[in-house]
Amino acid sequence: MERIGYGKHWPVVAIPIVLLLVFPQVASFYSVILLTEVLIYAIFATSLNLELGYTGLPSLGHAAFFGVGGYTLGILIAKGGIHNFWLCVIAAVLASAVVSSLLGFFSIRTSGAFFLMLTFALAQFVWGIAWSWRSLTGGDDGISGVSRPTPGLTISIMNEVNFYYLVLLFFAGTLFLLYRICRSPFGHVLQGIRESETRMQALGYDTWKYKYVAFIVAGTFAGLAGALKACQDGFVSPAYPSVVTSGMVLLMCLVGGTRIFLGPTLGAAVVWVVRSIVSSYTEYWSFVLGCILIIAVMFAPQGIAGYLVQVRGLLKRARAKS
Amino acid sequence: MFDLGSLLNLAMSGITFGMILFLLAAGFELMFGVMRIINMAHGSFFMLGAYLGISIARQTHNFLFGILMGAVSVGIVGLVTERFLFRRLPLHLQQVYVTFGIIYILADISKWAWGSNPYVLSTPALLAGSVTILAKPFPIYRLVLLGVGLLTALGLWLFQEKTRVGSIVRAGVDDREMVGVIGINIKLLSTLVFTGGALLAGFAGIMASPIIPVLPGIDWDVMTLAMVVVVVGGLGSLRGALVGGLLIGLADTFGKFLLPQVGIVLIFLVLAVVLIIRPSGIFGGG
Amino acid sequence: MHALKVEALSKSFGGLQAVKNISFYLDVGERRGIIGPNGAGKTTLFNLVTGQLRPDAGHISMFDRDVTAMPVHQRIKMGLSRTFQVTNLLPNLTVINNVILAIQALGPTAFGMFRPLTDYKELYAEAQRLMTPWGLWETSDMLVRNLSYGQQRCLELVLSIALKPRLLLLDEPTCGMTPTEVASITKMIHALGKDIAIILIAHDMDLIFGLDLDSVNVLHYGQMVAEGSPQEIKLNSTVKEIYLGTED
Amino acid sequence: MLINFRRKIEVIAKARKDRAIYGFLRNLNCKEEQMKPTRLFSLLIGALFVFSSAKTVCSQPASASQTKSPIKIGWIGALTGPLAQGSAAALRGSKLAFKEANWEVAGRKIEMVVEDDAYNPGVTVTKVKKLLFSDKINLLMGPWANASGLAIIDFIKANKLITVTYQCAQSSLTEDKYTPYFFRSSFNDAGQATPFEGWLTYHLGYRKVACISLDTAYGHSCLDGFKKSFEKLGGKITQEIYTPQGTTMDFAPYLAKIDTSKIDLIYSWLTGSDALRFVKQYSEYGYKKTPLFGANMIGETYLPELGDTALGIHGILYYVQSLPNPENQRFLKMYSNEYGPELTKQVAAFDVQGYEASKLIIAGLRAVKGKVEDSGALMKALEKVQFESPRGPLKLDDHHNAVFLNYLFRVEKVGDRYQNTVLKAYGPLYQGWFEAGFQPPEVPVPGSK
Repeated sequence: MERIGYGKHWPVVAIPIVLLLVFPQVASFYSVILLTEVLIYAIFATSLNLELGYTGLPSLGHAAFFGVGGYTLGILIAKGGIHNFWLCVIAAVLASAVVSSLLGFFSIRTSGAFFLMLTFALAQFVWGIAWSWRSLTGGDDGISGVSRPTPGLTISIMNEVNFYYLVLLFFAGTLFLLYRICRSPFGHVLQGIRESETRMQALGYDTWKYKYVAFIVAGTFAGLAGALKACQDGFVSPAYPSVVTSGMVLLMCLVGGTRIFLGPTLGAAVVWVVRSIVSSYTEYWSFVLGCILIIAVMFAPQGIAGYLVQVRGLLKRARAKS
Repeated sequence: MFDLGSLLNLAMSGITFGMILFLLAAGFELMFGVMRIINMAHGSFFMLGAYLGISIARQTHNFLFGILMGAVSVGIVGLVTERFLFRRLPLHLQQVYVTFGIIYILADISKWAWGSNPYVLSTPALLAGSVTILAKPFPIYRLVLLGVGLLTALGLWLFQEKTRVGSIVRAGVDDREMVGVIGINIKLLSTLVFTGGALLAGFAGIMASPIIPVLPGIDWDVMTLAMVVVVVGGLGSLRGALVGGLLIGLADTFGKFLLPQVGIVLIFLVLAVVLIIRPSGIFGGG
Repeated sequence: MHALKVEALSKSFGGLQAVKNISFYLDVGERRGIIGPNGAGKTTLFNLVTGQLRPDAGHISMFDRDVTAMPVHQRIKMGLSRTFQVTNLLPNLTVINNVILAIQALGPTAFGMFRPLTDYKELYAEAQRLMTPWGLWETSDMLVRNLSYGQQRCLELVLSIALKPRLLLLDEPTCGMTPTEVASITKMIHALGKDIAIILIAHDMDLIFGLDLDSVNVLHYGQMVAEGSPQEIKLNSTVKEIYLGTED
Repeated sequence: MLINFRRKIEVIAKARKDRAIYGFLRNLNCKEEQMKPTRLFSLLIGALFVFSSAKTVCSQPASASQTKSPIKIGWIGALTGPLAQGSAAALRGSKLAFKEANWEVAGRKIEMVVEDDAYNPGVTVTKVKKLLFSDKINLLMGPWANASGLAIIDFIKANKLITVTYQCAQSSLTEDKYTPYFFRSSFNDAGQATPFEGWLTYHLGYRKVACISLDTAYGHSCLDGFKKSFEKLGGKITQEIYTPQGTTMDFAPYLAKIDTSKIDLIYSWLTGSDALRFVKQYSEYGYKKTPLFGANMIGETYLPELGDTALGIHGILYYVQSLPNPENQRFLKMYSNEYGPELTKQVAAFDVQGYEASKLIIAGLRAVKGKVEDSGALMKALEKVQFESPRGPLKLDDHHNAVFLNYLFRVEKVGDRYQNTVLKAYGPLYQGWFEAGFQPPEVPVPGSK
């Protein structure tokens, strides 16, 4: 387990990065837009997985921070008239960090199913605010006219391809940071807490503190994802912090595999592509997603990534035999 | 505006709404108490109960039969779910995730079967009108709902206190290991309890349908309400379900009446307050 | 100075009085056994001392400092350490990581978020030093869940030692082990530094007399029924009858 | 593909048997007997087929002589989510019009790509991008929701995508956010329809009104529009009550707020399930003495569910099913042939809005001989289009918003069936008519003797 997704698997990193870099040059315009979304959701899902997979805290309220990030950016650009990209993104990230430290304070006290319900309820609270505080958030009309400011260097990100590369940058950065965190002593403490909290306490760890920090880190990156999504849509609405979004990102983690670092990324790709494609053919797309989830939980507790790893193991073994 | 009549009227509306919430939460609490599983699909069962009950009532032109069958058929759905999905899953959290998938599936199945128009269960004539209490008319059906809710509460209490299975359930709520020790078929118990819980959810749905038309999306709303009630009341305690239900019902009613601008945030405010004072809910242990 | 001082400690669950008004103290470096039949409240006593449970009444002090209200992790920092009767490890982590988490627990590096754990060479050296004598170093890359039961019990003990404790609580370290495994555990306990105060819960007398302890307490239904040297306890009539009472 | 799946699964299943060798395989906290996945996988695949073959990418077979490339029209709406019912109705209407034209204009085949935005403006943006860049559509129909309209209006402008919406009544879209590429065959809420409701309410003699509306942007702008005219004329709005959309299980507290002794009318803009709950509880709690007005609240879709409780309620809207004009009768007949009598019973404004949006497009395309590529000419043509819609004569004003008649109606029981009966007709209404000081004249109901 420990080894899976760790170790020196540089091709696992290098090959995808090369592919991602050349993709816009070869692929169709729309698929670039789609992939941009996938990358954003990958950031979102991976951040959730710091709680879900590494600390063992199943959160059904992660969209709250996605929403806070999105709304902060949206309000700053559309209402505040601030057109400095980096300023807005940083503000969004900070805002979501603050909110997550607030909500975390209440939810971290619990664990397991209790934690799931508590995060859910608190996220609903955030959603309710987004819906009812019309003067600030525009209610269910949301905030439109969130034009993408330039990140400097006179590069316009109104162009979808440029924007894709910008998101790719954030994606790589986020995954790198989170990967380091997961492999760091701190990351191992989180895994220890997932395995047995009482044992970690008996070893002298103040587990509450570690869980709390993990929660905040996760929320912060979720905020980044939200800000990027708002940038892409040019628009923010209460759908951002809604439970449906929380469910979607949870789904991504579970389908991709929570115990493997790249699992959520994979899950984000699969779920979002399936959702986009299926929903073009039938309005019954959520049925398909439901089936995928149940099958994943029942037959691939380690998710798709888990299966891939096993298959790799089998291939190794086959080679060893011959 | 603040005369006794309208206040009483409001209070009774709140209580009747609370009764619906109680019926909903009771099943949820049962399931959690014994199986330690959060049934995310509880709202879906509620919705399904309403849809099935209404269809059956319209086919058979029999109100009571519709209500009965609505509840029972959802119970059967619960039975099937427990038997063929949960049995195979060792971890509680996995079971929770599965119920999560069930939401998506049931939502689309019922949309496919009943479309997206709202449905209302039309009550028989003698329940349709309203009676006057302190010069304020009050719908008869809500009085019926009140009675049914109280009866259910009483029934559940008797079941828990007086019957053997009930004592097991209570034991399960207190300490499931012990249940295993004293040699009770925990598998069978789980199946029974989950079926019962689903049945209650379906019952809540069909009982509510004359007041609350059923249509796609109601499953999420109801699930939210159920969760709030349960978190406020305290997980795994039927008392919690009753008190939480009534509290939220009244808070919702009077909140809307006194400060309508707060709107949807209100019940979450109540929730937040309760959690800050008592993180484990009113009757939540530990 | 006392390593541990327990005064009039009481704890009850619902109706059941698990620990009834227990008082005793433990000198620095003293080794004491606590025996008693199942349900005598031994483990509850440990949970109270380590802080997993809060007592209903009474006081606990370690090294002349009152810790009654102190959370678990702070007590550990004061030099307390324990093993669990029911094996409590980190099953999906490798053996080495289990040990390293124990070693770094009290160190400053635990909150490090950027450098990979593998960069902290000193931790690995320390881990090797701790694991090699008990043949755990060979298994260091295995997942704990794949270890044999005996190995897991052994690791349990290693983790508690890794904290460099001054007061060590061992909760039935040998329960359910084969004689050879028991022997190795006994060896480990013997090898512990003499300055470490130890309380050892045992179900069977033999272990107690196996490792020449300084004193033995006998618990029965949450009450301290006898206290004395192993020899005295052996001859104590009440103890005899308790055990005869419970053996069959 | 299925075969591949199976093989892979078998390999893994076999591998699980000898876990001893590969430690990490143990971590699958999943029991042996669970490994019958082939069945479930095929089930999933099956489901995928069933549902994807279900419907909605519809390019109908057109007449033989097809040489020119087809005209691609993207249709987007909230086919899932709280307002799915309305969107579905509009889609039926839209398709009906194209079917009537045999999916063909000036020898060019018409193809329609349907997308669902799940009532989520963010998704609307993505889907519209998909339609334009991936499906290469020439025209866009929709979106449904006001928020969705606001979300894509800049995109439409930037990409010169001619869009005809069948709903999306957000007033600013054809006012301060006006762009020549955006056409609206439905209506403009706060700038056109609801001020008329206020105006008429006043002229029917009501002075003190309690208003109840949805706590959504749509609900607020409806009430604002009403207030604009009603209060200007001298009426008094005693209470403004906003209720959350869809999530209001219980309206009793809101009703309790209404002090019937101080008002002579309740006006409501609730729709869908909220309308149902409200109207039922309004009659159960004995408020029927006070007259109740509403717009979409008592659309034909809900009448069967409302039953007697809705009798006598008045409404002000631009369409009711019982309109006697021949075009409406023809439409209903066509509708019933296409979708059957059950759905026809439920035909309400939404179906017509979808229908006439398509009619508008077809008329425009005919005018330019199907040269959809020449957007300038097409836009000019669309501006000039005038035709007889089921809801009466219809044309667009200089800001591309529909000009139409409005009707006062009442819920009545005819035989065993509930219907909205037209009492009076007014108009035609331009957007901003009230600010212009225009007095909508009463006109004969179209098709009435």
